[in-house]
Amino acid sequence: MAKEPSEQIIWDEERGEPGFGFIRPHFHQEIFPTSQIVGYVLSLALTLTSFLLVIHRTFSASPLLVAILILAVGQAGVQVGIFMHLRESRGPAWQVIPLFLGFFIAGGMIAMSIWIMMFKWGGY
Amino acid sequence: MPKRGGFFLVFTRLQTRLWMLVAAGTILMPFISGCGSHYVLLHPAGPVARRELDLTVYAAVTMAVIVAFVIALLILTLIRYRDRPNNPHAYTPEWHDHRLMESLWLIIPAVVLAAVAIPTVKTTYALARLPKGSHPLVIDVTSLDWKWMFEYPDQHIATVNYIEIPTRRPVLFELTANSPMDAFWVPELGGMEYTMSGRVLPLWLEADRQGLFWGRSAQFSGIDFEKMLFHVRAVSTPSFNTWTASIRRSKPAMTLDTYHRLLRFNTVGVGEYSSYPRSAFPSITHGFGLSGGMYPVLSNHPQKN
Amino acid sequence: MSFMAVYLFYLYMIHTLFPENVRQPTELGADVMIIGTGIIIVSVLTRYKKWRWLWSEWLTTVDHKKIGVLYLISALAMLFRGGVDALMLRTNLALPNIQPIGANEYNEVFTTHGTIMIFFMAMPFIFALFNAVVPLMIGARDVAFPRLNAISYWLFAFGALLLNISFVLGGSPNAGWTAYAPFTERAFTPGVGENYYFMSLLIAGIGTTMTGINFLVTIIRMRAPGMTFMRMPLFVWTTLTTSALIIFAFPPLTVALALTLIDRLFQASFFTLGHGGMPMMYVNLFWLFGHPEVYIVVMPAFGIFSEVVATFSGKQLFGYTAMVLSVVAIMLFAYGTWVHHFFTMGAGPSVNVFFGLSTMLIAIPTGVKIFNWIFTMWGGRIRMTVAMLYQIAFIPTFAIGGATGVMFAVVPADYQLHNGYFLIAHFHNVLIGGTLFGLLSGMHYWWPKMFGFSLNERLGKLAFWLFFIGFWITFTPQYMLGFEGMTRRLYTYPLGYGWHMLNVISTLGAFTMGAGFVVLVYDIVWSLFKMPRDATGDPWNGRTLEWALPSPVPEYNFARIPVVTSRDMFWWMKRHHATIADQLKPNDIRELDLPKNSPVPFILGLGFFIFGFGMVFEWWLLAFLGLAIIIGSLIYTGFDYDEHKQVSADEILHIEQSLGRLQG
Amino acid sequence: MSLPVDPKVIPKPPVPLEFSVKAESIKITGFWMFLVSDMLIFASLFSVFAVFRSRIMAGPTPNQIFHYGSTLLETLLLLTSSFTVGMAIFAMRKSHAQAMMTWLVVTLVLGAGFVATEIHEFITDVQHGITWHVSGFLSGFFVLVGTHGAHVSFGIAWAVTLLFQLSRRGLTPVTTRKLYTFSLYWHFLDIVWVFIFTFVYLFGKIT
Repeated sequence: MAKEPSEQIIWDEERGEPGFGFIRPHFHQEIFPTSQIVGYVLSLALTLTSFLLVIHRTFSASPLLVAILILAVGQAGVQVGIFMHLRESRGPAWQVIPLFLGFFIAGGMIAMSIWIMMFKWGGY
Repeated sequence: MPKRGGFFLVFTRLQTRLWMLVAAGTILMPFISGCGSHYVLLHPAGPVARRELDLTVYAAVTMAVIVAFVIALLILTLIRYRDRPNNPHAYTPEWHDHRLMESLWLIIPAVVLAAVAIPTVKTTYALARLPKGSHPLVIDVTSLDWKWMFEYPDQHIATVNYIEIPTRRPVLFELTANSPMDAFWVPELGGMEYTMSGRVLPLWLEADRQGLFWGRSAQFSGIDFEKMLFHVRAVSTPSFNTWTASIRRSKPAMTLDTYHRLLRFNTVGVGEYSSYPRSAFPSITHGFGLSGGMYPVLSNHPQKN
Repeated sequence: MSFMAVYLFYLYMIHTLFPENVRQPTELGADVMIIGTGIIIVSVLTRYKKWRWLWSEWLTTVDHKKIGVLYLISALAMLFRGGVDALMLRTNLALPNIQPIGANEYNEVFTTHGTIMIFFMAMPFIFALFNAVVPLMIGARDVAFPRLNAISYWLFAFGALLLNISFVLGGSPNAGWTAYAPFTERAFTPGVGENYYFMSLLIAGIGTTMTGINFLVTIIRMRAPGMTFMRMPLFVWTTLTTSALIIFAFPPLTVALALTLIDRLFQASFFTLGHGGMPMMYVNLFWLFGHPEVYIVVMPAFGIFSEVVATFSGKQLFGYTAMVLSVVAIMLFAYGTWVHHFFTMGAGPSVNVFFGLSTMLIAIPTGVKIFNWIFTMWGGRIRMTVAMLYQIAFIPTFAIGGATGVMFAVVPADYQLHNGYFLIAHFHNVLIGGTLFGLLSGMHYWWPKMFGFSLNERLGKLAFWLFFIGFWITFTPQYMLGFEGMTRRLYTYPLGYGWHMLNVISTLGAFTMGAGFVVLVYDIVWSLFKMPRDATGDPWNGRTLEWALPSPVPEYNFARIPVVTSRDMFWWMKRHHATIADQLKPNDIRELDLPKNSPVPFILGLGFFIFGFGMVFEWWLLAFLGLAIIIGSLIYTGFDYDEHKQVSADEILHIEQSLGRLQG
Repeated sequence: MSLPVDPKVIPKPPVPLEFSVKAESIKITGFWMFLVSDMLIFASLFSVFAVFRSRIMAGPTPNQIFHYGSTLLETLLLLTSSFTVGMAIFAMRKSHAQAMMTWLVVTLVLGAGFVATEIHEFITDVQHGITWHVSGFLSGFFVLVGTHGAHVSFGIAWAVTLLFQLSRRGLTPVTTRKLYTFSLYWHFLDIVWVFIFTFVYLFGKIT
């Protein structure tokens, strides 16, 4: 693959764009799989919490919905942040932007669809 | 190209202009006659259609101002900066930035759009509600393949492809369908709304002059959708009462059997019925109790609960 | 003779396999055309022994430039098909109560007209231009995933084929290009026509999504050194935003289509009338895709115009930053406006007002762009080439289309104008005036880069004027018909409405546009044989990197990847007398890895076609065969590590020397 | 044709094997984009399910058909498999090919357990006449959960082909890249499952 030295220098380092803010690349390099184990424990804890909350009917319906929603988002955060190595990339971790845009649009899509399909015509 | 004589040049130009005039005349003729009675949207017969027309015209004029400005600017640019020898206007290949102008054409469209947006919001909410203190005539509309069925729950009569309404009294149409989606539209009275099975949508219209108006489905629903035509006759309140009375007196009753015949995929003419089996039809006032037709589980519909 | 024999055999087969399919005269005509064209192509290929050439040079190619050419040819063919459809529609409506084609055929024709024009004309045309120039503009050797690119093309091509054979095998879809449920459910459209629609769009949609991913990654990761985001040509920017829109917008379409197909084939209850189905959700999902789709097809046109206007005004693009911000803003806002396609579904005043306002909001960045284009011309030297004529025609046309679009955002006005001819005129105004003018402009502009010769300017101008004048003659009457209450999708109308006068004029305009298309095709054929080859590679005095290359571009694009130091890089080089030949030295040239041709994309596409065909007719065995081919080719690619071929430095040296691009 | 520039030689950070070749690292970016698009597929299905949730009609209610025990089991299986595939990547980074293969096989077994449980549930449902024909709610449920299950099944098949490639070719930039993208896919499915678990099963329990 390494055929063009001129390309290797500049092109490889992503045109000298080291990334900034949340798209700065970062590689997970560990000796012991601490983060994996922490992530596993966290994910189990989050799931079991939401399950137990629902089984024992800790709150009334609406706060309960909010609570398990938050737990699910937290779980997604654990998976994306710890297991999926979100910011691993050569050069800026561009995938972060479409990913979060995707989260935003997906959430909007679901919420808006529910809102539209309620047909609250009002006034009658 | 050899240079032609002056007279000939003038003649050619004249000729060209004549031709252009003829062409323009041919094209423009129907446009000039544009305010004929065929333009149903321009001749509203009720307050709803009138408000919608007013807003349409307002938006169109507002937008036309911007469009006219853009076109004028474009023509000016093209005249000034065409690539021709000895063009006296300055050539500035590096000029690519002007903060003030850029913010100007960000702000001006925003202001114009706000001017359109505010009446839009007002009118939308206004048209969503019946006028205060009015006692609307309720008509339940069901679109079938490919015909319209109307029921007057208070008058206990039903019609097909034809309705009569009193003038100067809001009419509340409760729209539903026992067919694929259609759109209920009487252009001279006001805007359309979809009719959808399993859902009842309200729409109010009002006629403030007497007349015969056509309405049709505006949503494609199959092979004979073109024939989904109905007529609305707006009459004075006394003649409306006479009409309902005469239908109750002289027309046959609609039975479930009649209704099932209406459900077939065909077109029919006008029909008038002195009564209809109430429990058999979707309507807000009486809930859903339909047994035949295409949605047998409607008895469970949340609308009822 | 052989033709007749084949045709009779074909008719026999059709009547045996599809006995319910009654042959209409127009369908027979289409049969004759398809079979005839097929026989001509096959015999020409055999006569000149071109089969191997076709296979190795075109069917298995992964070169983005060749794929661009394939897309362009497909798009023009589909433009022809969709255009003929349009003429049939207009003929049927020319006078009251005449019916050259019957109601059912009219329904089929307007459905395929819409579907083909949006999905199988506009989209591949866009991808043709993406493929032809985007990697060149950013200084890349190819797209990020060349083989995936070929797969995208073949999925599109076989999807298009599936839709097109519907007219002769089993019946076309006839429920409109939007295919609203519940009308598309089995209860109301029992034939296979709608299956064709859903299946072909699903297949083509997968290809489109992959193209979106491909170009997004290409632009993010493959830019030449120094090509920062704010130095990218605007066409690259619009490609970026379009690709992002595709990635976000096609999934809802895929889901909507798949769910309806599941309803039709496997009796689920999503959009049916019984069992708690909710057809309104189909409409919602469809427009969740459909509105961004409008921007998917129009944003590349914005990009093309930004390139064309800068080149032919000899001037830097005015307000580059504002242009970039506005395309990004349009991309984001595009997701928040979809309900304006169904205000009359009655989701309530609050919903309607929200989406009406968001629709108006999106007009602001669009307005910014129009002013920036005009001010790019201001102070320039405008050359009236064909590409520029389309650009100039675009500005007023699109401004008017946008203005009428704002009228639809005015909810009460929408209640009267929705589903009428005013709507038809509006979206044709935007789609022809925006997208088609843009694509034709781009085609004329980049044609010399793609093929190595320019199109004839005189013929091009004739075609342009026919298009432009024909366009306004067609659609101005339609705006007025909207006010006369004519609704869309009517196959005929009685005399009493007074619609006939305007309809006659509109039909005349449509035929004028048809004449424009004929001239365009003649232009292409004439130029193919008669126009001088382009020796410089820069016929328009261009500004961006693709013009720095010879035309047609060698397979490896850049013998050495350029280093970008400025916006409008090539323009900058020309101004600073940094000629190409000065820069490239023999020892700069290295051996290169290039993607190798592969039969997988074609076979994968074929597999999808067989699968789709089996699904359409519910011939499960055939569907399983197609599925097996798909899975087999996927596994084959997984184990295929031999994706590259090497081009030696000598070979490149030789090519560059013969093009006169080498110093010494 | 290039112009002289100052080739800023930035000290190269230690890059794992799967990122060491530019072309392969681009494929990882591409796979992220695919995941975003797939996420929108699931978002569309979620919005369908959310709208259809109350359209039970004559069919069973969520509480009647959901078995919380097996759902919890499925969740635990998938969460654990997410952890094991994470461990496989960890081992891959450490160039422990054998450990990596083992973790991958464990992942596959867990995934197969998940799919088996789900198929078992579906078959039980269908045997009781609970099909997607019955109601809008069931249509939404089966297609949403079924799409996820199909994704998992596809992932398993994909990983089996990866096992062959890994055992034949060892750790190269290409094979490690493939495994890395597989792990992304697998974690992504885990996230989707968490939302299914929450919005389909737990919501069904609450309302």
